[in-house]
This record gives sequence, structure tokens and C-alpha cells, in this order.
Amino acid sequence: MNEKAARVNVKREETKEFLIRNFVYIGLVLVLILFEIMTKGRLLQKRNLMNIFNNFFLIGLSASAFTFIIAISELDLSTGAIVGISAALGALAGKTSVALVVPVCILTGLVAGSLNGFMIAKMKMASFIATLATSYVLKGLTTYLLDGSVGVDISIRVFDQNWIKITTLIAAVIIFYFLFEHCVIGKQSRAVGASAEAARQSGVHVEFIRFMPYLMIGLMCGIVGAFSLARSCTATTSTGSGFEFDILLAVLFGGMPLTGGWSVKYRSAILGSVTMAVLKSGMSLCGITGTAQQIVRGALLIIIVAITFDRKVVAAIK
Amino acid sequence: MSKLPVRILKTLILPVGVYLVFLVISFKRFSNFDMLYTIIVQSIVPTIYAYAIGYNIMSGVFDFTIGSRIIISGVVGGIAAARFGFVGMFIAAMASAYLLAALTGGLYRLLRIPALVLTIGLTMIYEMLGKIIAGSFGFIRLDSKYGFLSKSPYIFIVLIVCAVVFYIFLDRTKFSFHFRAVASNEVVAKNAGINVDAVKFKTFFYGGFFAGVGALLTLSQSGAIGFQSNLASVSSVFKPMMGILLAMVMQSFCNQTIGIFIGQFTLNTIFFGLIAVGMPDTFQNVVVGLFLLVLMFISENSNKIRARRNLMKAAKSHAEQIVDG
Amino acid sequence: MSPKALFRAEHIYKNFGVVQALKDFEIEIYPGEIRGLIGENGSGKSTFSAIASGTLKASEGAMFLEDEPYIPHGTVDAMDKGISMVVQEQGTIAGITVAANVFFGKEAQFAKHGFMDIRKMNEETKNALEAIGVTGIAPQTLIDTLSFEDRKLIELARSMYAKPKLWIIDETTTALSISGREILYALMERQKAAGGSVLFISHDIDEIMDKCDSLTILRDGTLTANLKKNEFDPDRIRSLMIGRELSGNYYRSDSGEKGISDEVVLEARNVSAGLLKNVSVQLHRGEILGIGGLSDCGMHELGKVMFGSIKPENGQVLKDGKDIVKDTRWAVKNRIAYLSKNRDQESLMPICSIKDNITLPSLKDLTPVGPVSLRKQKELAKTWSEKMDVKAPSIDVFCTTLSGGNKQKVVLAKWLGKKSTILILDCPTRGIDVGTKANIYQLIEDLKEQGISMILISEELPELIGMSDRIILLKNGEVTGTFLRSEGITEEKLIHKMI
Amino acid sequence: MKKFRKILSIVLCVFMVAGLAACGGESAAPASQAPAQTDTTSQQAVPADTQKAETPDHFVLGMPWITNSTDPTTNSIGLNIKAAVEAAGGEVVITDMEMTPDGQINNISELISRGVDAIVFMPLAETMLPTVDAMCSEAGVYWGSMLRRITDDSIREQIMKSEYYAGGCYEDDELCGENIMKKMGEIGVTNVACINITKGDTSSDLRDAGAAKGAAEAGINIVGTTYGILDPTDMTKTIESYLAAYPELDGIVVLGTYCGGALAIIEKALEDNGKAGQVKVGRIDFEPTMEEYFENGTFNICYGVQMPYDPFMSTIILINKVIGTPVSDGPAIVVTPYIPLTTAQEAKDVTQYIYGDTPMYNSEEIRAEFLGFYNPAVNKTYLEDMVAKYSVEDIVARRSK
Repeated sequence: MNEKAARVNVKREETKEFLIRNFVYIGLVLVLILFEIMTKGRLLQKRNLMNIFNNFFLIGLSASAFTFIIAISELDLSTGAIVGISAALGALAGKTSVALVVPVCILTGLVAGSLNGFMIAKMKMASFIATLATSYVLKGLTTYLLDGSVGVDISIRVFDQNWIKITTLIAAVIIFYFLFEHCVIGKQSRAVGASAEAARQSGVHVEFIRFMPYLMIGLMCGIVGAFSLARSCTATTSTGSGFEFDILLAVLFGGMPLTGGWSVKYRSAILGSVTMAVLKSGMSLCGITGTAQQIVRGALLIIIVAITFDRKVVAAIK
Repeated sequence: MSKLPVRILKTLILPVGVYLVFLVISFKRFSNFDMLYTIIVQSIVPTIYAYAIGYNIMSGVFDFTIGSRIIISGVVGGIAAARFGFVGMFIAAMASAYLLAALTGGLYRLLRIPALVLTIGLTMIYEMLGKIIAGSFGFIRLDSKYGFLSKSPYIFIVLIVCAVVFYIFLDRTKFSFHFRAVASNEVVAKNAGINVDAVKFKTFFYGGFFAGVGALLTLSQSGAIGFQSNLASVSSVFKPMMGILLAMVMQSFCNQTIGIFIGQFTLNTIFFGLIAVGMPDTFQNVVVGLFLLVLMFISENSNKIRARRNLMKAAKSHAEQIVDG
Repeated sequence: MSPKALFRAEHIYKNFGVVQALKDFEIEIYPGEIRGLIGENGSGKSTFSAIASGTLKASEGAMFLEDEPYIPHGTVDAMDKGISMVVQEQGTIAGITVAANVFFGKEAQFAKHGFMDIRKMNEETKNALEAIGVTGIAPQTLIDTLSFEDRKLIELARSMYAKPKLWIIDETTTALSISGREILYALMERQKAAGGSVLFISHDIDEIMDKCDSLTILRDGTLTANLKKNEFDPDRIRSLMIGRELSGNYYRSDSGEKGISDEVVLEARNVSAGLLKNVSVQLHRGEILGIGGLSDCGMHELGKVMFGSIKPENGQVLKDGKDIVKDTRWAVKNRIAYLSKNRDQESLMPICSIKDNITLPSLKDLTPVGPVSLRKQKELAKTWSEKMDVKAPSIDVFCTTLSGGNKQKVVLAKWLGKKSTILILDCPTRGIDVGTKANIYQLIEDLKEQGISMILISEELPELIGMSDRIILLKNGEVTGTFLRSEGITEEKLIHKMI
Repeated sequence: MKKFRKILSIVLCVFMVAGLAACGGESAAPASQAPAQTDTTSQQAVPADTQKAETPDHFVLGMPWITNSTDPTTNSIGLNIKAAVEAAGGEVVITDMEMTPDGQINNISELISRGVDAIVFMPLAETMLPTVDAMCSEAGVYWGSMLRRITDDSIREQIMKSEYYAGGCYEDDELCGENIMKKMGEIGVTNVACINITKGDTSSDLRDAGAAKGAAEAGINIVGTTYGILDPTDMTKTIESYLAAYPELDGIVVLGTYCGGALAIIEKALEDNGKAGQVKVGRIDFEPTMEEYFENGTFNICYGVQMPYDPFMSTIILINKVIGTPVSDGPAIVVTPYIPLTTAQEAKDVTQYIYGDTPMYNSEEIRAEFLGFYNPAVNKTYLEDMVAKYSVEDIVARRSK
């Protein structure tokens, strides 16, 4: 008797699940249509597509690596600071020769990422506080190192061409998709996020799995630093400021649960960044003031998470 | 529990130690009483901010909105002061603080989503609310005759009143038992018949009192409150939070109410020390970051040390049983 | 004894998903009576005590207290109505003081218009503790600093303070040392003398026969018999408990005459860690090595040490006599498997699908380099979940929806899918319905045929006796006895070495 | 169910990639110059003045600016620029200004894509100007800078060669820093603490250098400088820490700050510590509540009022270039002055007439005195004379009749 009832219940559950999981798809399409009408077609003009791309390019790059951080149910508040310090050191290296800029940026990102990884994986510190501390330290160092703003030779702008940026983003998205959905590290990260002890007893190298995401996000922030340098040929103390909240908002907009484990979907990161970029471009085209934009973004964030948050997974919602 | 004098000694090691370090570095600056007095006064407002989020942080619920809530209460208080004088300001600030705390707590209970996400969204909304209310000048100026709250001796009275109220709700009421139980094990608490949702709402609501007082003090101390945007108000959460972290590390020998003040005092001593030593303020961030890391390291290990001590004690007491069994 | 029953429960049913925990159970307890309740693990004793104490709600049936209908909603409500319980596991709440624990949920009595009178509360706590003969604990200390036993005594004080009409004790003795147990027995006597009654739940026949006036026996969720003190007889009780003759086809049928190969596959050499002191244990190929003892004798820690989950303070664990078991990762790679006692936290990921659970340890084996093919994963999961006959709509269903038995099958499927040759099973049949239990025993027997060596750690003596080739008994971290299946093993021999 | 979702995601990705790739390749070619037929998001263009028969053809001027601020300085800048553009028959498009360099580059590329003919903006750092110049020249869009000087010679050389850079105004921050420090010396200040905007901003560095030079000459000791204060509580804490750490302090100079109500906060801190009046206070950049403190003598010297004038003049230079009557063949750089204010009356006039809700010049005055199209005499030297003539009294005279 309850065997059949259970199956019917599962069926209803599945359709509800389908709607919730695709809420973000539907949301994006709705936003696109809404603003296309309100801006009388200017939103999807070729030129404006490029602006939307520029808005979500940097966020999209890091958001794809950020998926791993959320999968092991941790957080990283130091991404903005890592972008800042990578750009700073890159610019300083650029003084000797422009060819050094990109490698130095990537190297700085990796080093900063492994510092975070070491603290959280080996020293078992709470990721929220540890990355917050790193962001303070790195911001201080950036201000000290730059002592103002440092310019980079204009030839770096060669990286700022659209086709380079588009291919980099697509490559990053595909590589991280491949790692997350099809490789062992993706599955093991989600296992560690779901229950670290059960993963440990199933032969997963838990420390390594908790270290790698920070290395990956460090690398991506280094690359973002390099691109931001290429874009504006300038590294200042304000480079990368607020970036950590942009990424967090982007993944949350994509309906990514903060609880980690198996309910993490890779596409949330990219979809979230695209939705936010479309929203931003659409609203500014309609001449909505900065105030209203921020209120709309805040309200939308709460609504999206309230709908997509999977309550049965978590016993206690902190 | 070690005896009282031992506990006081342990509590004072950190603040006095840090003060002595800076005394050695720049004797001229730190020797005059003026510096100590200013550090103490400067530690009061962050302590009250810390009280506002104390119950939340201790029960593991993270609240980003405190900065923006205090700005709104300050702005509303400032406007009321212009029309209705001090009493108007007081009522307006406290009422708006309680209202916003109830709104945040209510939404947390209603939507049942992680507090981290809810409060980021709400901060974005509250920040803009503050700006709209602040209106033309973008900041509110307070007539100095209403600003006496932040002058001594009033500021010390306010601190003591807040500390007593915080202590009562922390240790002395039914709520204090329930909120600690929910913090340590929500499932067992629910089984024992505690209304967990109501307790979580109260952690926000009782914080509202201190948010209101904090707003009043900031308004009277600075004479103005300006709005902030795109999550800048979040940074005002981090320094009080460090005070709470320090208090939790000293939990075993010092009550959190005092521990939070000690934490803020130590932090401020470091800030003032850096300015006095003439180190560029760019290094302040680095020092704050390192201080937070050291704090985390101690609190992490102190749990491990205490856990290992328990294990040894259990094994020992077990052995004794067998001997006399 | 007055004919009117103090507590009556009629036609109690309780099921978790498809598992029938209680079937038409009824019981009557009279004032001034110590009623025993005995049954194997998974027979439904703890389920009934949870229902009576307000933690769980019965699917069907009614309960009466002094002929009034009794419907508790929560432990505190039950306590107020006169039924309090001491649970088997950890009942106290960490992070708060002793006093807060004793009066947990009932702080109102000390509140004067909102303010708590802590001094009065500490005083009452002292009285409550002294009432059960405990003097060494200060009421305002944080409970985390106290030992496991002291915390259990605090639970006793809490339940006694409420002066319950019916006092339920659920297998608490295993957690107490001798002096702790004396305190408990004295309290039971005092409760009986005061006209109240006690429901004493245990699976230890001798303790029941010594302390109880009457006994109710449960098997697979159904009431099998009610005995008076004069009708107590150990063999009769045991047969009513187990229902099948010991040597029936429930456990292994052979009597171990084939003997065991002397090749040692896994060995702990003078290992000490935490409770364990200088323990040496050897597991031979194709052998089922049983490890028994009281619940905190260190056998669970030994299982974890041999799996590499806990690092021994000194001594070492060797595989095939030569390589040291470094950590769990090395163990799993070298085909050692471990089923943990608290399965849902350590061996299984409830919020993941059956497929992901089964394939987790074998991901690298499926395709050593590059991407793991989804098809192979599906195949592995499908074959092994069918072999284990896991009852579930599909392999993509989250494990939270499965019953205890099915979850255990998923864990077994995981390890067998990994082709492990050494299995460390820690209470594999804990909280599992009798039907699945029989399948698991059958599976263990088949695996033995295939030459897989197993360590069976269990708190159920019949299970140990029924399945093991050799049994080692531990007490307070030391090996106190070894028995061979071929020489025939009885519970008396084992219990003698355990306590 | 599952298959449908797979198809939907593939379709979306293909659509996105195709769209981006298409415009990716295309954007390299110069964008069409045709002004966008956007419906006017801001008010209707002011009907051209009836005297002159023809008017310059319609143009759109884009500006990244702070849209969520209610600070009177920010508003008066927006007001005056709008007045200048509409007087010339153009239209203003404002986008929300980003605070990071690469964010500002995104602002500019967004304005270009919205088909603006000219862009005026305050560069966050001079090292990004070559990038801006490359983008604008590529898109055939004129651009002008305001409020910031180009100190780096190599960048200045490169920019001055650009034919799309109309030029812009800047203040001699260094001189102003020097002057205010000398002024403080004159009124007897010996130990001074400074507050400045974040390091790396060109004006901030120049004012620092000027202040140091002025202090050396006036024999003043700068005990310390704190950068980038945004929050009132931090401002109070910094002032009080200086007062406590340096009892001998007798001067505070605000070289620049983005903290709302900075002067009110400093005066309050001084008053609370009983130092009001004893510690002299100087400030670069105007603040609306200044006259009150002038009156009770606790505030001493302000170098400011360049705020709406510099952006206004930079826009004038840019408009002249767009409507075909450039004020000089290459980019025109005009230095606008800091006007010292010392009395409450001057402060009151500034608040009412310059930071009020009416622009400094009305349409007729702008056309007649600032636009080459209507008045051929307008060129670089002519504008420099206008700058020399600019004073608070001049504006009061124009507006109060």
C-alpha cells in the first residue's frame, strides 16, 4: 500500500524538483524578454551583447572555479584581494618587461590560493574567517606595494581583444565542467562537501580535496587580475574591490545551494553570472538609478534562494 | 572553574600585554593617560555593535545587515532630533532599530534560508533605504546639544546599561538557556520541546536594542551619519565580530560580556599603536588580518587541547572505577 | 498490588517507511513494579520506549496513564505528565552548564517575572544530584569538561528529579561502570518502594532476572510473552527472544570443523590508542574473527585502528605481515573495507544518490586515467545494487529515503563493488529488521566461501556465537579471552570474560 | 523531463556563443557614426534659441557619474554639464560610474555602444587614458577628461597627439596643497595632521606633494596622513587618535575625502575634546555646511569651488569640438583655479548660487559666451580669460539680477 503511495509522491516531488531546478533557466529567459521589450530592442543589439559579455566575463571566469569551493561546502572571501594583489605584482613586473605580466599574475594567484588552501585543509580553520583574514592581509600588502597606481605598457592591450576573451571564457567553462562532472576530483569534492568523514572512510584524500579548490580559484583570480590589467592597463588599490561579493551573488543568482554536496549544479555559476550581467545592462539601459538597481538585485537574490533552497537536505538551517 | 582572582589575571593578560608592547615601542605617546582614556572610549561603540550581533554569532547565525540597520536608525534618529529634540531622537532610533531587527528575524524565520544569503540581500535593500531616508544631503547632521550621549560620563553609563542588559539575556533568562542549547545542538533542543524558530527570531530581536543604542552613540559621537552603498556597510561587521571571537576564546575564564569589551580594547590598542608609531595606515589591514589568523589558531587549538584533556580525564576516571570497583 | 494498572498501552503499531518496527504491541505496568522489557537489537524495545517518552509518535494505538488517555508531544511534556526516560546514547546537551542540563526545557520554575534565579537553580541541582547519591559534580561547570559517565549520572538526576510515576531506563547500564550501576539499582528500588514503577529495558538476561519483578519479551516488533519472576528461566527467555533454535539456519550452519588457514592477512601488533592498551589481534585468510565486549570496551576503536582511521599511539597494524596500514586511503586502495557502527555519519552519504555512494571508492578503478565514464559507473552501481537486492525505485534516489536495511546493503554493495578482500564490520546488523538481518548473515557466509576474511565486531552475543570462527573478548581496552568455534561457545563463557 | 532540459541548455549555449562570436568579430570594424535613434531617456532637448537661424546638429554626450548620490556637489556637477549640453542642442546620457579602473573602462565601452558622440569623465588613474583614447578613436567618439591632470610625460605626449581627445580642465592640485599649507602657517599652525583620498588618485598624490612643499616652506611639521576614510565612525576615531597621540597638534587639513559630512564630524570631534577653535581646520573642496563653522571661528580656510566649474568648462571644450568649432587645433588643456574662501558670507553665496539647484550660467549666457558656433571669438585664450574672470561675485551678480 505505501509502496505505491511512495512512488506517486516521488513523481509529484520530481515535477516540483524539475520546476525548481529550472527556475534559473526560466528566470534568465524572462529577464531577457522583459528588458528586450523595455529597452525597445537595444538590449540584444550586437554592441550591447559585447557590454553584457564584458560585465560577466571576469565573474564567469572565477565563478566556474568557485563551484568547487561551494561543492566542498566552504567559502572564499579573499578572491577580490587576490585579484588586487595579482594585478599589482603583475603591473610591477610589467615595468621590467611586458611579457612578465601574465605569468606573474598567475603565479601570485596560485601562491595566494595555496596559502588559503593550506590554512583551511591542513590547519582546519573555518574558511569564512580564514579567507576574511587573508583578504585583509592581501589588501594591506597591495596598498603598500602599489603606493598609488602603477601603469602597464599599452601593448598588454593585445589580450583585451574580444576573440581572446571569448575563447578563454569558453575554455575555462569547458575545462572546469569536464573536471567537475566527469573527473574523479569533481565527484570526490561533492562527497567531501556532503560528509567529509564518510568520504574519508571511502578512501578519498580529504585534505587534498579541500586544498585543490583554493588552488583553482587562486589561479582563476590571477588570470582575472591579468585581464583586468589588460583591460585598463592600470593596477590600483581599488582593483578587484567587491569582487568576492560579485562572485557570491553570481553563484547564488544561479540557484547554487550553500550547503555543498550533491545538490551543487555546475551550471548555476555561469547562468548566475549571465543573469546578473543581463540584469545590470538592462536596468542601466532603462535609465534606472543606482539605488533602484541595488534594491532590485537584493530582492531578487532573496526570492531566488528562497525558491531554490533545498530544505529537506539540511537538518538545521544556520 | 578556577577561582575568581586567577580568572581575572587570565583575562587581563592579553590587553595589558598588548598595551605594554606599544608602551615600549613609543613610550611618549602611550604613557599619557589621555591615550588610554581615548582607547577606552573608542572601544565602547564597537562593543555595543558586537552586543548587537553577539547572540547571532554565538549561535552560528551570520548577520551582515547590522551596519546598514544602524545607519537607518541613526538617520531616522537624526531627522527626529531636528523636529522633536532628544526624546524624539531616542524613540525614533530605538523604534526603527527594533522594527528592522524584527523584520530581519521574521524573514529569517519565514523563508528558512541560510542567514548568510538572506542578510546579504537585505543589506543591499537596507543600504538604499538609508540613502532614500537620508535625502538631500546624503548625510544627517545632528545639532550638538543633542549629542551629549557620547560625552563622558553619559557614554560610560550607556556602556554599563548595555553590558548589564546583554549579560541578563546572555545568562540570566530562559532565552539564554534556550539559545545556547539551539546553538550547540538544534535537533536535541527541538526534541526537548523548545520552539527553535522563536529562539532564532529572538536572537535577532534582542540584538535590535543594541543596534538602536549603537546608532544613537554613533550619531552623537560623529555628529553625522552618512549612507554607504554596494555592501560597504558590511565591513562594519568584521571588527566587532573579532571582539566576539576573542571573547569566545576566553570563554572558559571570562564571561563574554566583559570578554567582548576586552577584545575591542585590544584591537583599538593595536590601531592606535600603529598610528602613534607612524606606520602608514595601509598596514592596519595587514595587522588586523594577522591578528584574526592568530586568534583563529588559538581558538582552534584551545578546543583540541580541551578535548584531549577531557579524554585523558575520562580514561583516568575509568581506571579509578576499576581500582575501587 | 492494586488491580488498576498505572500504565497501559494497547495495539501499538509503528513503521519507518516499509519496516514494521512495532506490530500490535500491548503492555500493562502496575504501581510498585519493576517491569523488564527484553528483546534482540531491532526487536522494537527502543522504538516503544521512544513512543512512551514522547520522542516518537506511534502510527496506531493508544496509551493510558492511570486510566487517563496519555498523548505526550515532546520529552518535557511527557515528564510533566509523569513519564521520564534515560536514553541509551548521549542525552545531555554540550556547551551548557550541569544545572542547565538538569532543568533543560523546565527553566520556567526558577524564573521570577522573566529573570532566572541561577543561585536557586544551582541549589536545586545540588539536591537533585545528592538525591541520587552523587556529590562530586559542581552545578555550574560546563558539561563538556565532564566524563561520559558523569554526564549519564546527570541524566539520571534529571529524570528522577521529576518524580516520575513511570521511570523508563533504556539499556543505560552498558554505559555505566560498576559503581554507577549500583546507584541505578538503588534508585530503582527506591522508586518501587515509593509506589512508582520502572520499565527496565535491556538485552542482558542475567541483569533482568536479578532486578525485575516481571518481564515482557519482544521479538521482531511483536509481543511473545509476559513472565512473572517465578517463571524466569534463562533458556526459556532466550528462546522466546530469538524464536529460532540457536543453531537454526538463521546463523551459519557449519560448526567450524573445516578449520582456518594460518596465513595472517591483517594483524594488530601491541597496539595502544585511547582506551586500547597493548592489544595484539590476528586475522587469517577466509576467517570470520568475532570481537565482543561491553559497548565501551574499546572494540569499536580497535576496528577503526585496524582500518587506519585512528593512528595508534604505539604498535602498528600490518597487512599480509609486511606493509603498515598508513591511513584509510592506503587501506581502501589495498582492498580493506570498513562498515562503521554509526553508518549514516561515517559509512554512507545520506544526501547523495545510491549510484554515487556505491561508486565513490571505485572511481579510480573504473578508468585509472582521464574522465570516469558515466556508463561504467551506472553499470557498477546497477549490478551491485541488484546483487544486494536494494529495494529502491531507481539508483538515482537519495539514500535518505531508504530503510536501515537497504542503507546497509548499499554500503556493502559499495565495498564489494570495490572488490575488497578484508571486511571490518562494526555492528553490521544494528537497528535492522530481522528479515534483512538473515540476508546479511547469509551474505557473510557466502563471502567466507569466496575466501574473504572478515572482522565482526558486535554487541549481540548470539550474532557473535552464530557467525564467528574465532571470538576475542575485550574489557577496558585489553584482550581477556579467545574462543574457537570448533570448541563450541556458549553465552555464559563469553559473559564471564566480558564483565 | 531530463532530455527536454538537456536540449534547452544546449540551445541556450549555442545561441549565446553565436551571438557573442558574431559581435566579437564585428566590433573590430569601426562602429557606424549614425547617432542612435534612441528615444530621449532624459528630458526633451531645449528648443533652440530663436535668434540664430540654424543650430548645431543634434549630438549625444555620455558621462559615467554617481547616480545614487544626493550630495549637492555631485548634483551641481550633473546640473551644470546638462545645462551646457542642452544649450548647444545636445542630450546627456548618464551611466552608473564604477569605482575600479577596469569598471570605468566598461562604462566607457557601454556608452560607446549606446551610440554617444562624446564622453566626458573623471579618470580614476591616468595610466588608463591610453586605453580610453584607443577605444574612443576606434569608435570615432570624442572624449574629454575633467578634474584630473596628466602628470606622466609619456602618457601626456601620447594623448596630446590624439585627434579624438578634446582636452579638459584640471586644477593645480600641487599649488593648491602648497597654498593651503602656507595659509595654515600664516594663522600660526605648527603641527598638522592631514586627511586625504585613497593613494593612487592623481589629485591625492599631487595635493600630498604640494602640502609637503608648503609645510616645509612654512616650517610646519606634518605628524601624519590618513587615506581613504569613508565611514563617519572611522573619521571620528582618526581625529581623536591624532588628538590623543599628539597633544601638541594645532592644525587639521583635509586635502580631500569622500566621507559624507567630513567637516561636521571633525568639528564635533574637536568640540568633544575641548579643542574647538584652538586647532585650526583647513579643507580643499567645498562642503555645504561650511558657513556655520566660519561663523563660530572654528573653521579657517577653504580652497574649493572648483567642483562644478572644472567639469562645466571641460564639457564646454568637448562640446565645441563636437559641434565643429574646436577651441584649438590640438587638445585644449585649461587650468581652473581653486578659489580661497575665508568668510561665512562667501560660503553662503556659494551654497546658494553655485551649489543650488540652478546652473551657474543660463542657456543664453552659455551660447553667447562659451560656444564657438555662436560666438566665433571663442578659443583657448578666450576661455582662459573667462576662467580668470570667474569668481563667486561674478556668478552671484549673474544669478541674483
